[in-house]
Parts: sequence; structure tokens; C-alpha cells
Amino acid sequence: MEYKNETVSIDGGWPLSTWQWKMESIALIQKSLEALKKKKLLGLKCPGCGLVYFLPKPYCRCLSIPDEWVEIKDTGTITTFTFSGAWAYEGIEEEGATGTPLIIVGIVLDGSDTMTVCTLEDVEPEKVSVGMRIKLKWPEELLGRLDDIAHCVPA
Amino acid sequence: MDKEVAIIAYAQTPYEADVESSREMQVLQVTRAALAAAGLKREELDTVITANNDYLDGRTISNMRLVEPSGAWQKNESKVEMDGAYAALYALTRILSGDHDIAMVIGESQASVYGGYVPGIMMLDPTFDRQRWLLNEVSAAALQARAYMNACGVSEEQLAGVAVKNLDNAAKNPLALRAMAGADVRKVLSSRLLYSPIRELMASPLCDGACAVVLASGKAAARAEKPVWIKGVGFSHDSYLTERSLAEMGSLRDAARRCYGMAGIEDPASQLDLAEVHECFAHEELMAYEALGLCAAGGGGDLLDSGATRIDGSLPVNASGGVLAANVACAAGLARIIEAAMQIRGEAGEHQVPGVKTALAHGQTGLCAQENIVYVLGGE
Amino acid sequence: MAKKEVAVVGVGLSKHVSKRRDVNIAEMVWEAVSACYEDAGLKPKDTDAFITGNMPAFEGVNLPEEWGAGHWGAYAKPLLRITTGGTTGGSVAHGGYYAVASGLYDIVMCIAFEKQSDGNSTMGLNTVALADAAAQFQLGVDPGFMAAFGGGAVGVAVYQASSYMKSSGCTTQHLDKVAALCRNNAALNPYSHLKQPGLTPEEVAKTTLLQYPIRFGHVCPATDGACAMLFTTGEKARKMMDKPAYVLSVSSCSDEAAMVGIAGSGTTNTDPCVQEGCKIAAARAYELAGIKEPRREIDLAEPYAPFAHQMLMFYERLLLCDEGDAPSILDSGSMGLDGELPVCPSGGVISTNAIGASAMERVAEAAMQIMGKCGERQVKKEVRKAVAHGWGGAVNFNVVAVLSDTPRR
Amino acid sequence: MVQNVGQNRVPRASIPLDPVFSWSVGNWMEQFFDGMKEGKIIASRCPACGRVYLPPRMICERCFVKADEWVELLDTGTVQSFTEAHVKAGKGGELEDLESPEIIAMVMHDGADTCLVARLEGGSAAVGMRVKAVLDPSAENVLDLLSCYRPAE
Repeated sequence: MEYKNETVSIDGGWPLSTWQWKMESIALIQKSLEALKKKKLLGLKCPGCGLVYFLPKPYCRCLSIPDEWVEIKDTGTITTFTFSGAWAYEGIEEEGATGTPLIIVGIVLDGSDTMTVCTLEDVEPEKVSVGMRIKLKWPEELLGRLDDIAHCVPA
Repeated sequence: MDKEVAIIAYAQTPYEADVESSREMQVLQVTRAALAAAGLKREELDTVITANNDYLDGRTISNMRLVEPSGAWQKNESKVEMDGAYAALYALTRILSGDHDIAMVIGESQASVYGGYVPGIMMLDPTFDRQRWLLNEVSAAALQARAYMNACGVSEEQLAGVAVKNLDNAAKNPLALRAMAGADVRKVLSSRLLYSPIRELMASPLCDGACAVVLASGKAAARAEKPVWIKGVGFSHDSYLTERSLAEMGSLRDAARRCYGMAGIEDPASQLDLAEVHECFAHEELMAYEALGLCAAGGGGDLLDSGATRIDGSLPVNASGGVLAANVACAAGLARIIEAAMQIRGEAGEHQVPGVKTALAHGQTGLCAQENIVYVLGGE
Repeated sequence: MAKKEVAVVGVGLSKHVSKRRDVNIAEMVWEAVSACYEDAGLKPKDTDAFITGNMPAFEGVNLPEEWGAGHWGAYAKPLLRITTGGTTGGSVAHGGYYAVASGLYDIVMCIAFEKQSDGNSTMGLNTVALADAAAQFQLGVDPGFMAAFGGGAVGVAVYQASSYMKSSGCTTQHLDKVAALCRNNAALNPYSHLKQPGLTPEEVAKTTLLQYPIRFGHVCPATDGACAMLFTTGEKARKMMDKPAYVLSVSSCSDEAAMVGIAGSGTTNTDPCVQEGCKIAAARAYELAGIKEPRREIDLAEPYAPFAHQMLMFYERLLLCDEGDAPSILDSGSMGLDGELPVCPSGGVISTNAIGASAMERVAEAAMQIMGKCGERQVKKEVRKAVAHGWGGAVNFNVVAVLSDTPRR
Repeated sequence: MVQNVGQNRVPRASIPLDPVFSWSVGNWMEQFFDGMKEGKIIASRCPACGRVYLPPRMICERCFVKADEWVELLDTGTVQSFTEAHVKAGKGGELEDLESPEIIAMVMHDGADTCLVARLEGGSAAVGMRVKAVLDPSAENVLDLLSCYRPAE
């Protein structure tokens, strides 16, 4: 028998498009997004342990079901961050890297306990750190979409 | 095994075709209910094992979103990608190791989410059978049914008889999805023909649901009410479906032999008071009678006809209605364990069989019942 | 039933390369299983149970053992499938530990694998998040918005690296050093994928920047490969060989699911570099193993690090030093093959990543180093106790195993 | 009893994406396909126990040794089991009605110990029935090389 290093390949697929996921979170988040139109940040509070979920989540790690809508603040704290795009940092010269990168941060808004993600503006990349205080930068026109809370600036 | 690990609580959702709840919320419900039944707090759980499947969930790492709803947050958690009866086995080894005392075991899936028989087709040999698209869970089962009927002289009426018995029992089980009080053979034989000899009512309905069991070490079970002890367990893998004789369930026979050895069962037909078997299709129950040694090889049809396995017979099988009444992949076998435990504790309500002290529960995974696991459970 | 001592008596690995097109999944896995039986001097008929796992989205096969396990000796044997994403291999090894420790199964074959070339690795990883993406679409979120926050090709690791570096003082030069150290170790490992003998940190620093701070040279490859391990009781192991590797303890910890970048439902797991779960799992594993001072007692570590920063981050989270000290320990040279506490002597996940197998290969390397079977990459110091780690899920799974040359007492 | 919590309809979400795969068949299946391209049925045999695998397998599951002996089998065999299919699985896994039923047979070739599954055309089926493989050596897709079985004379 002649041993081949490349044998026939059989093509096939997974018709994942026919899967229909069920998620209570969609309806909950919709309610939070709706509130954004009024510049309100609505989180969902757990009756068991008091954690406030923003964005809302249908179940809590303590096995209770968060059910109380509470207003949270538009100020918060950075918990993690990254930079999108190549640019010079820490003395690294990258070919074609110019300008300021997009700074993306994970934040926990005051009055809530969970993370959401947005971009951080008006700051030098070198200055960003975990624990830094921020404030949401609301757009002129509120859309009731995640875009409304997609940007923040140092507080 | 003598009083080493016990089932101290359990919970099941009702089984529904398309429940208005995510899998996460169903898991949360059974976790809370099982903990409440055990009188335990989440903090008292040592380990959590879930049974679910990436292709059923449609998300790779299907257990990753079950951490919180299963009570596993910041706990020693793992996942068995088989029926929940295997998750119970994994939890059992964890407890016997001495490292853990109390384990939560959960099985779940939602047929309303996944693409019907696609996950089963994805189990086939990808180098040949899979993309030829002739085999699936039902057509493969039909090949097995025909091979078995031919080898053992079983008739279509006897296959239908299994469905009649189980769906009639299911009418007494409030959690069952498919139930038909007073069903008859004619009705089953006039249901939609899928792959001969399999008709719609001989095939289990894939559906939504979750169930949970709390296992405890002998020490931890000492303060539990009505613990149900695991007396023996055995499991076995069989060859791929085209490489074995489909006329018998070799791995179930093997699993039963291992289990009986551990449980000290020499004559199952007389020592067992009740059995819950994982019959995805009607013929599988008859084949299971033989493989489990409830009758001689080839005697499955006769045992059914004798009425011994009816709910009022000498050895009731699937008093709950079995899997023909509701098939939640990854949960159906764990549900058999729950039903058996429920009977031993006398908590089965309308489908309670009097005086059950020792009961058998069976779970399976794979096409044509390729993987089988058997438990013998007993009361005090 | 008394609790049994557990030991590793055999390890087998297949060839690890980017594309195995000469074999199918079952045949590739056989190479590892067969090598493992040979290593232990055992046969499938001696085996009491099999445990297997992989991350099936990469191959597109559901329960591949249903078709393939005949190639692995599992005919008519008990077989259990355990899968937990990136930690799968570690979870399978843990299953092997419990199976033996329970007293129910004396000889257990553990098998973990991935054949990524049968599918598309990026798509395989994406299937973790597609349901969340579907929810986002439903909520009217722009796909570009989602992609920008998702960490690009590198995903959550860029957040984790940035957070970790800021908190620890780790610099990109440290990442380059980690990559060079691992790839040089890998060059001495016949079963590694990316072998780069003589690779220098300066060369790593010249590779393409994918997204700050991760360069191409800091990232694992996609590998086809399999790993198999035989676990048995201490008693049996001592009859079989002079120097088995004992598994003193295993522990895992699952934290709240978190996928940074996908602005889905909130998660309290807010900084991917904290890895509280790793600390909890490690502390429990050391406690069960009777280890009071891991820093002093652990001789070797195999953290799960597909990205360079993770080797240092998990070194800290495995409680092997104070938080923030790993970069300077790397600088001191003590993480090298001839160092005081060698790290990733195998070359690590950054050099070889057959995903489902990777977390088991950490345990396998720890066992082989204890058994003194590592050939050219055998570390200089005597390895008495080693820690093996796995990481995965949605930033939320950690598995830890502690191995030793002497049994648990 | 646990109550299902849902009162309202739970939101559903889906994604228009089907991951694709490409499985290398390995050298044993390669022999099988190459054989059929020349009109031959090629099987592998275990040197230890003599078990003959069709389709060929690299490892004998009973002996754990390489099944590296090659045998050419006749195109005839016996139906081990069959089913009359009135439905087929659709893309989304639902069972769709077939316009006219077809027979799917599990066939053990003479001299083989394992089975192939294919359509049976040209007559009704019975267990134990003798059949003959119909090959299509010019098929573009290797999966179509084994076209079907027909009753043997």
C-alpha cells in the first residue's frame, strides 16, 4: 500500500443557522436600552445578595433571580482595558503605526457590580490603568442603543 | 457498595415541547428545588457536575453559562458530555475519592433550540456515513429494530405494546410530555410511519427540560431523610453501529453484569422490584429486558406479553412512562435514576408502585444505544 | 471503600503539527494511545475504564468516540466523555484521578485530542460566542461595534495582557522573553509543534503586532495532536515501575462566565487578569496535597499559557510568588530548564496547542519530568513536586493538578 | 414540583451561519475509495484475529493491532437489516416526508465482518436477502462511489 501524506477530504457542515437560542437577557437588556433614551441607566438588582447587574442578567450566581430595577450612575471605574490598532507604545516602533489608538475599557458603573465595555477618550494611552475613574460621554441624540453608552472620558 | 453514596434529593422540570424558558433558567429552577429538597445551602455543595452537549446547546463549552444557574460559582465544577446518568457516575467517583461529600448533578437540553436529529447525525463516521445522510437516530434505530425482531421473532404489535404500556403509565405522571390513557396497539400502529418498523409513537419525543440530583457521601447522608443508596453501577461502550450485531445490546448486558456484581444481584428478575429503562425507541425496552437479564435472551416480547412489566405486574418497567413519554437528551437517563429513587421513597404519586425496595435505573448515549450505564438503587 | 493513591504510569503523545491530512481523527488519536500503552507496558485488556474528551466544535463531530474509540482500545469497556472547553484535557485527567481514587477502577486510560485542521479554528473559537452575537444582532448592535470591542483576532487575551502588565510591571520585553524561552524549550521536545531553537527575544519583538500588546510571536499555533495518559493505583504503579509519578491532588474552580468585549449581560468577573478561580483551585489543590508552602515545595510548573503574558500571570495565580513578582523572577533566570523553578519546560501551550489535549499535556509533562523521561528537556533540578494547570471557558475555568514522586499521605 | 418560570414568550435568537468542516479520511479509507474507482471492494483484515473491516479500519478494535492486510472482496453480500424510509432528515434535522418510500439496507459483504449502509433499489427487502453492490467508479464525490445495492440473481 502506498502511504499518502494527503488523503481525500470529505466536506460537511453544521447547520447552526437552524438553532434557535432562547434568552431572557434579550428582553431584559431591551428594557435597559429603552431607558437610555431618557438618559437613565437601569440595572437589575438581585434580591438574594444585592448585586446589581448592568447590563441586566436573568439569574444570579447566588441562585436568586434579580428582579428589582434600580437606577445606576454614569460614573464608574475601569476594570480592564486594551488598545485597538498598532501604534508606538513603550518605545516600540511599529511600521505604519501612527496616531492614537482606540482605547477600549471594561468598566463597572457606580451603583452596579458588573462590567460593560466602551471606548475611553481624551486620555493618553500610557495613563490608562485599572481603577481609573471615568464618566460616560453621552451623545447629543440618544438612540436607545448600546451606542449611547459606548464612550467614556476620565472623570 | 454498602451505604457509601446516597441520593438525598432530586428535582425535575415538567417536560415540554417548547418551554418558555431558557436552559439556564430551567437549570436554575431544578438546582434551587433540589437544594431545597435536600435542606442544603448552595455554599454546602462541594462539587457540581452537569451533563450537556455542545451541539445540543449550539455553543461550544456548553457548561460555561451553567456555572451560575447550577450553583457552581467558584466551585469545583465539571461537565460530562453524555447522558446525565454518566454525570452521576462522575460525581459518584468524586465522592468516593474522599475529596468531596456533596455533589449536585444536572442534566439538561432543549430540543426546541437545536436542529432536531442533526446532533445525532453529527455522531456518525465523518469519513463515510455522515454526509451520505441516510443514517440518523431514527433510521439507525429502525435498522436495529428490524435486526432484533428478525433474530428474536418479535412482532410490530409487540413493539407497539411497549408504547401502549408506557404512554398509559405516562398519563399518571404529571411531568410527562406524551401520554395516552387507555392507549391501544391499533392507535400506535396507525401513527405516522417514519422508518419501518418505527412509527411516531414508538419514537421518543425530543423535548425541553432539566433535572437535578443531589448525591452525598455516607457521612453526609446520615442526616438526610430517606436516603436512596447507590448499591451498584456499571457502564460500557459498544462498537460503532456498523461494526456490531444490532440484534442485541452488548454494552448494556456488559454494564448490567458489572453493576450486578457490585450490587450483589444474582437473579435480577426476582431481586429487583422495579426498573426504569432509557428506551429512546419502543424496541429498546424489549432489548433491554434481555440485556438486563430480566428474561432469557430472545424472551423480551414474551416478557412484555406476560404483563409482568406493567405498572401492576411483578416487575414494573417504566412506571413513569419512560423516555417514550419525554426525551430530554442528556437528562433522560438521569430522570430514570430520579424516577427509581422516587419509587423507593414512595413519592411517585399516581404512578407509585407499592413496596419498591430495590430498583434499577438505566441510561444511554449514542446511536443504537451504543453506550449504556446501569444503576441498582436501594432504600434503607 | 478506602481512598486509593493515584499514579501516572504511562504517557503517550501523537505527532503535533498544524495539519495531519494522512490520518483521520480516530487514527491520529490511536498514535497517542498506542504510545501510552507501550510506555506503560500495558494493553487495552488491562484497562478498567476510559475517559476521553476534546472540544468538538473544531472537528465538527459530536461525540467522536462513538465512531473512533474502537481505535483506542475501548471496545466493550466503560467509557466516559468529559469536555470543558480549553480545560478539557485537564478535566479528563482529573476524571482519571477520581476514577482511580474512588476505588472503582484500577487502571484508567485518559485520552484528549484536537484535530483542528478538520475545521476552521477561528470559527471553532467563535462558536463559543455566536449565541451572544445573535442576541446582540437582535438588539440592533452594529457588527463593527461588536468586533471592535471583541479584542480582534486575539480576543479577550489583549484585555487580560493589558490589565496584567499594568498591575505587575510586566513589559512587552517580558512577553518576548517568555516566547523565546518557551520556543527554545519546545525545540528540545520531540512532540512540540513550533520549534524555534536559538530564538531570541529581539526576534520575537520584530514579529507583527496583532493588537497591543500581543505580537504574532506571543501567540500559540493551531495544532493537530493527541495525548494519552494511564492512571492507576499507587500499589499497582509500584509493582510496575521504580518511579511512577503520583497525582497528589486535583482541583478545579469555575467562576462567573465572562466574555470581555461582547457587551452582553453583565458579569461580576470584571477583570480577566484577576483569575480568582485559579487561586481558589490552586489553594485547594495544595491543601489536599498537604503542601503548605507552594513556593518552596513546588519544583516545576506547567501553567496553561497560549499567550505569553499568561505564563507569568498564572505563575502568580498558582501562588508560586507574590502578585507582580513573576516578571522579575523571569528576569532572574529561575524559570529556565536549569533554573530553580522551571516553567513550561515542554515549550508550553504557546508552542503547541491541540486545544482539547493542551491541558492534559501540562499534566503529562509534569509526570514525565518527575519520572525523568524528558530527554533533552529534562530539567536540571530533581523534580519532587510539580503543578499542572489548565484554563479556558469564558475566561472562567481553571483546573489544577499537583504531582509528586512520593504518594499522598 | 418545579414550575417552569416562563410566563411570557422568551426571546429567540439565531445566526445565519453554518460552520464548515473538511475531514481527512486517512489512508485506510483512501484505499477503499481508490478501490471503488477501479470497481473493486477493498477491505482491511486484522492479522491477529482475521476480522475483516469494510469499510476498512486502521485498527482492529478487538485486538488493538493494525489491520494492515488488504483483501479484495466480492461485490455480493447479505442484508443484515433494512428499513423502508418514509421520511428523510432535512437540513434542520426535522423529518420530512419522502414522495415515495426508499429502502435503506445494512449489508455485510461476503467475507467481511462489518457492514455498509446504502440504498437498496430494484425490489423489496428482507433480512438474509442476497444483494450485489452497484458502484459508480466515475462519481465525482467519493461518497457516491458506492451507489446502491440491488438484489443478486
